[in-house]
Amino acid sequence: MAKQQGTEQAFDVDPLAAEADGELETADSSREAERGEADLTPLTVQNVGERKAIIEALIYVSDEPLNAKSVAEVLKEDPSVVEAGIASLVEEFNGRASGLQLREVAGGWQFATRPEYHEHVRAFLKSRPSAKLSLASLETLAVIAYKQPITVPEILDIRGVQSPSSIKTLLDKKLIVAKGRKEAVGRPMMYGTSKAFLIQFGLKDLSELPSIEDFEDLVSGVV
Amino acid sequence: MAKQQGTEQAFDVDPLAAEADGELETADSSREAERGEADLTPLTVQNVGERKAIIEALIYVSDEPLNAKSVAEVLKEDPSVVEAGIASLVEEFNGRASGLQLREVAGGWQFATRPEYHEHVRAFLKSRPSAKLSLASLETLAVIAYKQPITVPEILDIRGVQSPSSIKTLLDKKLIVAKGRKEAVGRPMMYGTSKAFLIQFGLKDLSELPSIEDFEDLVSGVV
Amino acid sequence: MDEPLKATEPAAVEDAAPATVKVAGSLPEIVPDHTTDDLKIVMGDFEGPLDLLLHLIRQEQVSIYDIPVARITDEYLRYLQVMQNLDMAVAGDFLVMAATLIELKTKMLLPRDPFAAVEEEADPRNELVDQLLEYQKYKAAAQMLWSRATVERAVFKRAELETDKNNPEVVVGVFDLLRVFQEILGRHADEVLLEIEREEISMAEMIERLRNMVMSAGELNLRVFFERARSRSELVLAFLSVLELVRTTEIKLFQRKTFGDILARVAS
Repeated sequence: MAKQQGTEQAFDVDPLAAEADGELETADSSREAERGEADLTPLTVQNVGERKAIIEALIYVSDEPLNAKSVAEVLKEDPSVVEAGIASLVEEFNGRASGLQLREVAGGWQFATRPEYHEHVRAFLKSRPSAKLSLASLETLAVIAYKQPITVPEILDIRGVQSPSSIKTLLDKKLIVAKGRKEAVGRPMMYGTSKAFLIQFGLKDLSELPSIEDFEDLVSGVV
Repeated sequence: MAKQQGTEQAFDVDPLAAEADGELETADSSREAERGEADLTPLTVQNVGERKAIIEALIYVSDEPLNAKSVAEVLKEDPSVVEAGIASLVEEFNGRASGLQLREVAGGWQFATRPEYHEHVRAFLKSRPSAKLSLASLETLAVIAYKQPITVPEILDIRGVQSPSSIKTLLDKKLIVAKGRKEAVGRPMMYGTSKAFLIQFGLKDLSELPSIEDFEDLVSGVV
Repeated sequence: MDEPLKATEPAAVEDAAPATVKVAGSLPEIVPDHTTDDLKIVMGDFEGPLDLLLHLIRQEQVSIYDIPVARITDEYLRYLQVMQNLDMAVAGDFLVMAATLIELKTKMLLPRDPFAAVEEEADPRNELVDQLLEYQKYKAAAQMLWSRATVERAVFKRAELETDKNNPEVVVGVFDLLRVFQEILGRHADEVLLEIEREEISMAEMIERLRNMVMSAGELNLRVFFERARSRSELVLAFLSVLELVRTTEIKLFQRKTFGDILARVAS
């Protein structure tokens, strides 16, 4: 079994190697050897069904419409053979009464949802809870979480920025709430985190927020 | 996590927490409007085949493993009906000798390529196996997975080491998350595994982990 | 469990001559080289003292439930010695375990209390054995995780769709909040440092700086001098110091052309 020096010396997890000998590989030299070996033995396709399956997998992972030529290069096969595979796949896929189609676009093939279900797809995409936070909002949230209750000028001062727009965003997302007014000139509004904030971050109460000490315990070598 | 300031990169807050909560909604006006509209004209599903097709489309477009509950909400149907649809889809999909599988991971369903074609996919994507975890990190992760929620001193004690550096690594990789504080002297922070852990290790949920006692049998036979 | 067990003679070579030491990637083993009296040591790295201890127990082919403490302790110490000889930093973890083992060895040598009831006297090794058994389970579980991750790495998800861009899968936890907060504080810390530096420079020091710059350069472009000022107040000091040295006629100001840069040189 492979042994590694205590800290973060990482090893490459190579499923190829793992399947071959069922062991962890660590030594760089052995890994290099394997890679060389792999290059010597090109990936072959056993039969028509496997070729079709591989084409399907490649179209699925490709971020652009995939054409026969690209597949042929990977499989080291004749493009015409690959084209036949694609045709058979398209026939099978589009013959199903299913939510996905295999369509030709921009000279290549890609999976897409069928247009007749676009309303459901749209409704689904809209329904996903969007708790998106920009880095600016995250910064503001961090300041409020750790310094609450705090006024807007104080937040801007700590962050060293002028724009209070991210405070509005956080209010909209209900992650922060108004917490009364500060007894100071102009009686500015103070803000703190909400119950939704606690739920979102899986905290029972604010005392569960990690402290600088918690963080340092993890960073410093020895506890 | 990206740290560059001023970029428009956005951050999702913990999806697990978001799920538990149902939704944490933004008061985005356009979205409210759309939902209102949708409520007026509910999207109905005509038949079993259509339901299956819609589920397929939704699983495909979802960027995270999708569960029956989320689909049921969009279709305004009973989760059990949706579950039956998923089951039928899984049967159909995994019955094909194809490049794709429909699999359950982290409490939801997701399409993915079949592992047996990884060499071709990798060759196509020109990707190298990415994730690297040292054995020290994996040991720490194993302790946390089986003993969660667990504090740093407890983890170090089991591993017989004093450095918490691998815990920090796992936090950085989002494989573990803070899980509140222990009601003990000093109220130490407790840690547990994240949804990303389930996804990265291909687990439906934590109960899918083999029992730790199984390893006992395994090791005691050695000497 | 998964290492080939090397049948090695239990270290009869306590004070063996300096061994042929080879540090190899993964498999740690101490192999007696029968052609010479030397030991050929192939060193590996261990996750911690428990890992090393388990390895020794396996290598010596002894029972974990009945560890021959003296023998294993000697082996353990010898291993640490090799690590030290190799200039490897022997972590505190390993030294703590060494102390534990030596204490255990001592306890085992002590005669038993003849008056104590047999069952009352617990085996001093129990605690260590429990610890090893517990650790062993997680070590095996780590292997399981490793193979799971290996399989997972052979599975690929679809490429990013346009719709994903609205919902990037970046998870933010409480520690991210803390980290962001610390970064903000860090930005502040930098500013504060500058502030202190600013206040530390005095008029006299500024004059000295100007004097040195003019002397060493022979001819100094005042633009260069002013640009060294790191704050408004330093700039004021810089300006005043120029006026001061001109007043005391230490330097002379001149221009090469109308509206050109103002240069300073030592007044002769």
